[in-house]
Order: sequence, then structure tokens, then C-alpha cells
Amino acid sequence: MKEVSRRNVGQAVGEMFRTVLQTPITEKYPFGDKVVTERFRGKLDIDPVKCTGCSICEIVCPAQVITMVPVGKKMIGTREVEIKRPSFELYTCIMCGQCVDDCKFGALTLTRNFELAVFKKESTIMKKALTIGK
Amino acid sequence: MSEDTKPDQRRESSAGLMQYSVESAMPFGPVHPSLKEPEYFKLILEGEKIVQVIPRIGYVHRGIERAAQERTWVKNTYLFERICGICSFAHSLGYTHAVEALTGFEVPKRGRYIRLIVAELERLHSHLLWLGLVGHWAGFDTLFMWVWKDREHILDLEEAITGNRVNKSYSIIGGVRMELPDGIAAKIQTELKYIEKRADYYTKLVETEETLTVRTRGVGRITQETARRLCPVGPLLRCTGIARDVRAEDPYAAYDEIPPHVQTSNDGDIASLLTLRLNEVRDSCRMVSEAVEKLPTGPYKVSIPRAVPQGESTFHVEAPRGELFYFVKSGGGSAPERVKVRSSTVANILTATEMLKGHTLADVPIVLTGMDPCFGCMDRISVLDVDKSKEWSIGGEELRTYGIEYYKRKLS
Amino acid sequence: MSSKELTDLASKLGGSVTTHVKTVELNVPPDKVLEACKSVSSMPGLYHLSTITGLDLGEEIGILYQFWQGKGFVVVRTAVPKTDPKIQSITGSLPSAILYEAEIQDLLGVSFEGNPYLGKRLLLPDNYPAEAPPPLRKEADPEKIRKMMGLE
Amino acid sequence: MNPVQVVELLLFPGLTFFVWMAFAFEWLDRKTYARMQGRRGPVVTGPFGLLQPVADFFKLASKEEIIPNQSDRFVLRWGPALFFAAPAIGIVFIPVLGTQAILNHQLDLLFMLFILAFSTLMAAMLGYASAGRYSTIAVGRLVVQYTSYEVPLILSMITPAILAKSLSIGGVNGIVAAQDSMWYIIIAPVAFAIFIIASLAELEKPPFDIPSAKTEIVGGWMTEFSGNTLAYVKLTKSLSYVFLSALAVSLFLGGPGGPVISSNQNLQALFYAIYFFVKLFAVGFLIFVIKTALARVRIDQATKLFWTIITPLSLAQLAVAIFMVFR
Repeated sequence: MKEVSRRNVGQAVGEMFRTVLQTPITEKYPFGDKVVTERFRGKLDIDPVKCTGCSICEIVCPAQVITMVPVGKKMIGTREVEIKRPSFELYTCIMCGQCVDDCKFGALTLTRNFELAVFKKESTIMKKALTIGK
Repeated sequence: MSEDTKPDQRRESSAGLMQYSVESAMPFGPVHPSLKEPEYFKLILEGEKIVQVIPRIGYVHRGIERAAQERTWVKNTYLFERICGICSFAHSLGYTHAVEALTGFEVPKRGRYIRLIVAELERLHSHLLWLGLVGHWAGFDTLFMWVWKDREHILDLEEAITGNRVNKSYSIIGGVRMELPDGIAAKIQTELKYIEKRADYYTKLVETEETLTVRTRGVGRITQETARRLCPVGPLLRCTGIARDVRAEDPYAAYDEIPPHVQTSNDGDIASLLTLRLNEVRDSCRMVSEAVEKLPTGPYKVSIPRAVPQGESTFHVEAPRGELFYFVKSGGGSAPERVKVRSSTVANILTATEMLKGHTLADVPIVLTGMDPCFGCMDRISVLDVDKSKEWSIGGEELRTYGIEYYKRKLS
Repeated sequence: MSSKELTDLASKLGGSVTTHVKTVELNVPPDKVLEACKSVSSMPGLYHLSTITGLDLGEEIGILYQFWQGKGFVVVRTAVPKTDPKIQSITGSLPSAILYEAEIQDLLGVSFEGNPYLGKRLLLPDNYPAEAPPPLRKEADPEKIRKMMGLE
Repeated sequence: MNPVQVVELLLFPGLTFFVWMAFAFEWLDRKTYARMQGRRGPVVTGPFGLLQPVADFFKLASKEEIIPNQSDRFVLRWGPALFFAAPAIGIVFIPVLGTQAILNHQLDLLFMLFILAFSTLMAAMLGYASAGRYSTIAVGRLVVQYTSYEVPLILSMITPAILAKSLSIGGVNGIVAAQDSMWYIIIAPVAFAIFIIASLAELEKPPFDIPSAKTEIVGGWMTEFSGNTLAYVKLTKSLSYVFLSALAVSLFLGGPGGPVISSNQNLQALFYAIYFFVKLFAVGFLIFVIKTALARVRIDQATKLFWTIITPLSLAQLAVAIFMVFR
């Protein structure tokens, strides 16, 4: 154990005292605000007015979050067509943003809300588009 | 232990390399404080010295290769990205590159530069994560906290560019998803200067702090000959002096224009891995800052039709842990016929078992960390005692007796 | 990599060579794989066994030994019939293939004779039913396997 | 024993007060450790998180206790009480309000040695009694470590006794009283350094946290403890921290000694108490800093270090001290 006698023990001490003077990196999150960046991909949101019910989002979604629910019927010319609106099971959402990219009408957005923990997963099912956008 | 399972009746071959008695195996994992992910290693001990290690993987096998066969090409991008949280971008890069090679489309130059920037930022954060973990396993929590503190800077940058800290969903088939945000170039440059300064400090710290070097120098040594035989990838290969890097040899993204300076070291132990990875951190800083300066204008993606022509494509990228291999076979349908992923840890695990040989149990965590394991990527080590033929995994009682005997022997 | 050497090797082993953009494929019969892999890995330049890929080709199971060298790959390609999926292991001369071969044995049911993991599980759980088809084969139905394992 | 002495023994500066000191030390430990690593440390409970250790203690004590099947229930139930008693009794032999301790007798240094050994013995007993695998390995390491650091620890404690020609700490002509003119840290700095290093080993702090290395053997010998037992064991570890720091103050830093201007006896006692706690926190802080700055060594490296370097050094220091006193 010759190294012991000529050791450089305690190399970190100077840096330790310098660190004390700096602001800590820990954010006071549950007690203070957490700032996320502009592009942060959080909870999915839909603007029911812009949605036309084209089902593209349902097709592209990799996590099967979106299901199209028939909400009524309308006549196009002589043909009766079902009107569909998306319902979102947000507990399976992986926030990839593929639906937002593919929505031609700009109805979908990823908000910066990241506080997604709930007691019942059913409470995250978003049916906003079903009630208003008829 | 019943009579019919006498030690000598239950011998089996261990990975074809030696014979051992099953009764003397010491399990390491699948749940162990030094493994953050479940994996099982059978350690064969001679006293406290490890003579043989047999891995058993698959505890987090999620059948992703099968799942990929039932998803469309675009959906798979997000699936493969979730193989690993740390090198998620490398996975999506490997997959998208392989698919692009099938379609024959070329990603625009700007898109390739942005891919390089994000890939190198990911390497920075992965290497810093590893350095912190080495500090943690060596009982040096201060280093761990400091390094992770600095890693936050990189993660914040990644969030600003891609919108998420780990699962970036940034590389898509045909380029990258979004343009770089405004004013990010200046921010990247200042943060990189900070990281470079810190990397210099950490190099000094890990090379001189004696309590750390006694744990790392000469520990987990692999020779160049072993490395040639067992084909590890990434830093584990480079620390034996073989300069092998996918980025340099088979460039993808914009690595042909901004080539890496391939770092090597000759000792092949944990201490040299520390220095090597810190050198790579500095090199990545240089590459990112060069790429930001030279960033060409123009489109950042091309739109590629969602049907992929028939064919096979082999691609590999340099993930932070080494070569990451993708093989994609298309049958012309909307989903791939077969995707094979070989993550870097699978290639490294055999070398890691070799590194463990000859060391004591106290060194297992630091050596295993040395290869930067990512079992999520890879998809178990138990200890056998050759002289004693005693099963450690049976009960506390026997272990206690063994412990008493061991220390009696050691103290006498 | 010189394709001449590969052509020579292919003609020696009774196979053929096809060239793609980045890969050179060496098609050999299953019994010549060991020799082909040995020759490829000992060629000048550092040939590194990247991985071994298994493919379900319907009637056969294709096995691809992918070696990385320089700017591309050399692939030793062979196929074994599904009715008798057996092949010689290359772990004797290339020990790095142990895990890759074990993986194919698990996922596609090809036995590699000489591999230390022969007959053992690597990736799949130990209670994976022996009578169920290996999961990456086309006939494997996840629902049926789950039922066989008593998960549903 | 008069009522004042009883109050001193039980409240201030006796047992109750030192238990609160243990909480304060734990807070300071966590806070300095965190701040030096760039974190915040406890912030929520109380001002600056001061009440966090207390809250943690009561939370742990109120949790369900799980006793492993193979364990020795009797030892596990009553062991923590004895384990707690060791530093709790030892600490009242430390003089705080003057050079005289609340309790003292002629040979209390030997009693301190007994307490330190007893504390380790209890830890080993508790670890074995809990019958966990990690605890068993930890106890093995604990005993190996104890055999290696005990000799230098005792030798470094004997040095002040030789210099003071007394085996009493807080006695009439004890070690503290003998340091009136000159602190022993100046005469015997090596002994002080060795005492601090051995204390780190005794307290299982880095670089000698081998028996409780959480990345290797989970919680060390405390792995199988839960609820009430764990709460008391943890409190005892903090109390040992205070106890060893107090011992260092008494043996090397002149105890509560310092310049006293007033002749009022109560005011003098206050001065002494202030001096004592300033020194106590200084020693505690020194231990925090060492703990933060170093990585863990391996058990064989620690044993080698203690036997090949520290033991000869402490013997040399002892020889120097004997020469100085009896020349």
C-alpha cells in the first residue's frame, strides 16, 4: 500500500465549498413552479371546433389512444354519413405527437401540462370533442 | 438440500468454458441493489474470488421485435425508441436510417446535421450518467450528484430542441421532426463550454483522487486479445486500444463531414474507461459546436411515401454504448416483415463476464457498471463456489455459517 | 473487403456471392457455415461479428451472420428447413456468437449444436411451453401461447 | 444526588438534550451533504427543514414492524434498547458546563472504551439476529473492520490519558481539566487525526462505510430492520455521531474550556456550554466534510490501511507522548 503514503486524498474539498455557494440544482417543484420549455410535449388537448372527424389521428396513433365514436348522422348529397368524433384514453398516451403532426386542421395540440397523475385511470379519458363539436 | 442432489451429481457445463458444481453457485440478481434493472448473473466463486460468470438475460424481454411486425412503419419509430430510455435517439436513428436506405430517399443536409447534434447531445448525457453511476458504485456520492447536476444542462437542451428529455421522438423517417428552435445555437455553445470545463475538472478528479483510483485502477482489466475474441463494442473495445467507431468507419448522419476523433486508451481497466469516456465527452462537445457553426440552410426533412418497397437493409449506428445494429426486412406491406435489433449491451455482456473473473464480490458492482449496462436494451450473474460446493442461494442459515467460516479463515 | 476473395471462398464452399449497396452476401449451404464464418473472420482487416439474424422465410429459417468491416457488411447467409432446424454452432471459433445463437434458438427454435445454451432458455421465461411454436415464427399466435402458459 | 444534578443528567446538558443534538447533527449532516453536492437537502418540515429528522423518526416509529421469520425475536426486540443505551450512557460522562462531568469517576476513559466496543458488539448481534443475507455479510465486514480500527482508536484515546496522567475524562484532575493551558490537539495532532479516522470507521461513514455500503449490501446490518427498531437504530447512530464528536472535543480540544470573563458561576457555565457546542459542531463538520469528499474503499484496502499505516503511526504518537511526559 505504497500509494497510501503519497495520496491525493480529498481532491474534491475545494469544489465542495464552491458548490455550497452556487444555487442548488434541485427545483422546489411540488412547492414551487416547474418551468418547462416551449416545445415540451405534455397532455394532449383538442379544439373541438376545428375537429372534422376525419379519423387520421386514430389511424396514425401508435398507442391506440384514440377511438372514433359515432355521434350522429348527416347527409352529404343523397348519402347518409356517420359523423364521428375522437375520444381519447389518455392513460395510454405516450406523447409522441404523431397525431398532432398529422392533423390537417390543427385541432390537436400537446399542452405543457405534465401533471398527469390521477387516482382513477378512467378519469383521464377525454371526451371533450364528443359533446361540443357536433 | 436432499440426499439425491449431491453436488457431484449436478454438474453442468457453464457456457461451454468450464465445469462447475451447481451447488456452489452464488446468484447475483435478478434483484440486487447494484443492478437498476433485473438481470441474472451466476457467479462461480473460489473463496471470494470469482472464477466464472454465466449470464441469463431476458428479464425485461418485451417482445418488441414481434410487436414491430404488427405495426406500421411510422408507428415503429416510436416503438423502437422505447427499447432504451438513455439511448432512445440512437435507436430511432438506427431504425429510420435503415428504413430510409430501403426507400432510397436521401435526408437533406440540414436534417443530417440536426440529427448529429441531437445524437451527440445524447452521447454527452449518457456518458455523464455513466460517470455519475461509477461514482455511486464506488461509494462516492458527491461525484454522482455533481455529474448528474451537470447532466441536467444537457437534458434541458434536449428538451428545448426535441420537446422531451429522454424519449425524444425527434428522428422520423425522412429527416427530423422540427426545425431547431430560435436562439438555440448560442445557448448550446454556452452550455457546451460549461460541460467542457466540467469534463476537464472530472478528468483531474477521477485521475488523482486516491480513494477512487484504488477502486478503479487495474480493476476489470481486459486485454486486446480478449476483445478481439469476444467482439465488444463501443468504449469497451476502444479502451483496449482498438480504434473502432461506426461514426468514423461507416459514417451516417453528418459524420462524414464532421468526423469524430476516435479516442482510445491502452489499459483496458475501469480507470481507463473513465478517462476514455471523458475524452469522448470533450470530443462530442467539439463536434456539436462545429455542427452548430456549420449548420447548412435548407429543408430539414423530405416526405417519404408510407409504403416501403421490398428489400432488406442492414444498418448500424454508434450509440453511446457502442455499435447498435438494425436489420430491417420489408415485404412491401404497410408493416415490416422482420426487424432485428442488436443493442450494444448484448455484445458487451460476454466481455463483462470476462472482466469480472479474478475479482472479489466487492468489485462486481463497479465492474458491471464499467461496461455501462443497459439491460432494458439487452433485454442474470450467480456465484458458484468451486472449493466449497455450498449453495449460497438456499437460506440465511447456511450463508451465516459460510460467513463465519470465511472470516475465520481470513483472520487466521 | 475484396470481393474476389469472397468469390473464391464461395466457389470453394459451393455457394454464391451477391452484392448490395452496403452488403456483400455469401450464400452457403448450412453445413459450410462454420468454415465460411471462420474464413471471413480471419480475412485481413478487422472483421467483427455484429450479430446473427434469424428470419422466418415460410418453409425455411434463414440465418444471417453479419460481419462488420469498414464501410459495409459481409453477410454469410444460409437457410435451414423448418422441419429439422439444426445447424452447427460457430462458437468454437467465434465465442462472441454464444448469445446471438442462443437468442435465435429461443425465438425461432433453431438448435445450434455445440452452443453451451443448447436446450436452455436465454430470453424466454423458463415456463414457456415446449410445445408452443417459438414466438418469432409466423405460425406463433400470442393469444394461444398466453393460454398455454395459463396467463388467461 | 441533588435535584439540580438530576435535571442536569436528564434534561440539560444530559440525555434529552443530547438526543435533540443527535437530531440536529442528522439535520446538519444531511444539509451540508446536500449543499456540497449542489442539492437543497431538507427544506419542508420546519424552518430550513430543521424538524425533518424528528419527523422522520416519528414516521418510522409509527410504521408497521416486520420481523423476518428466521430472526431471533428476543434480540431484535430488546437489542435496540441496549444499543441505544451505549452512547446514551457514555455521553453523560462528557463534561459540558465546566471541567467536571455530571457523572465521573477515576476510570471513565476505560468505560468509554467499553462503550465503543459494546456498541459495535450490539450492532453485530442485531445484524446476526435479523438473519438477513445482506446483514450477515455486513456483520462479517463490520467485525473485520472493527478488529482493524480498534487498536488505533484505543491507542489514540490513550495518548491524552498519558499526557494528562489520568484515566478520567471529567474528573477533578481529569483529561479535560489538564487541558486548561494547552489543548492536546496541539501536542498530539496525529492522535487527533487518527481518532477522527477511527471514528469514521466506527460510525460507518465514507470512506469506511463498508459495513453499510448501500450499493453493495443494501442497508448493511440494518437491512432487515423496520418500523420502531429501525427508528431507534438510526437515532442511536446519530447519537453515536454526537458521542464520538463530544469525545474528540473532550480528549483533544479542551472540552468546554476557553476564556471566561465573568465570575458569575451560571454565566460561566453558559460560556462553557457555548464553547463546547461550537467545538462539537466544528468536529462534526470536519467529519461531514471528510465523508462528502471521499469514495468508499474495499474491506481489504481498509484493513491494510489500518494495520500497516495507522496502527504504527498511533504507536509512534503514543511513544512520543510517553517520552514527553516521563522524560
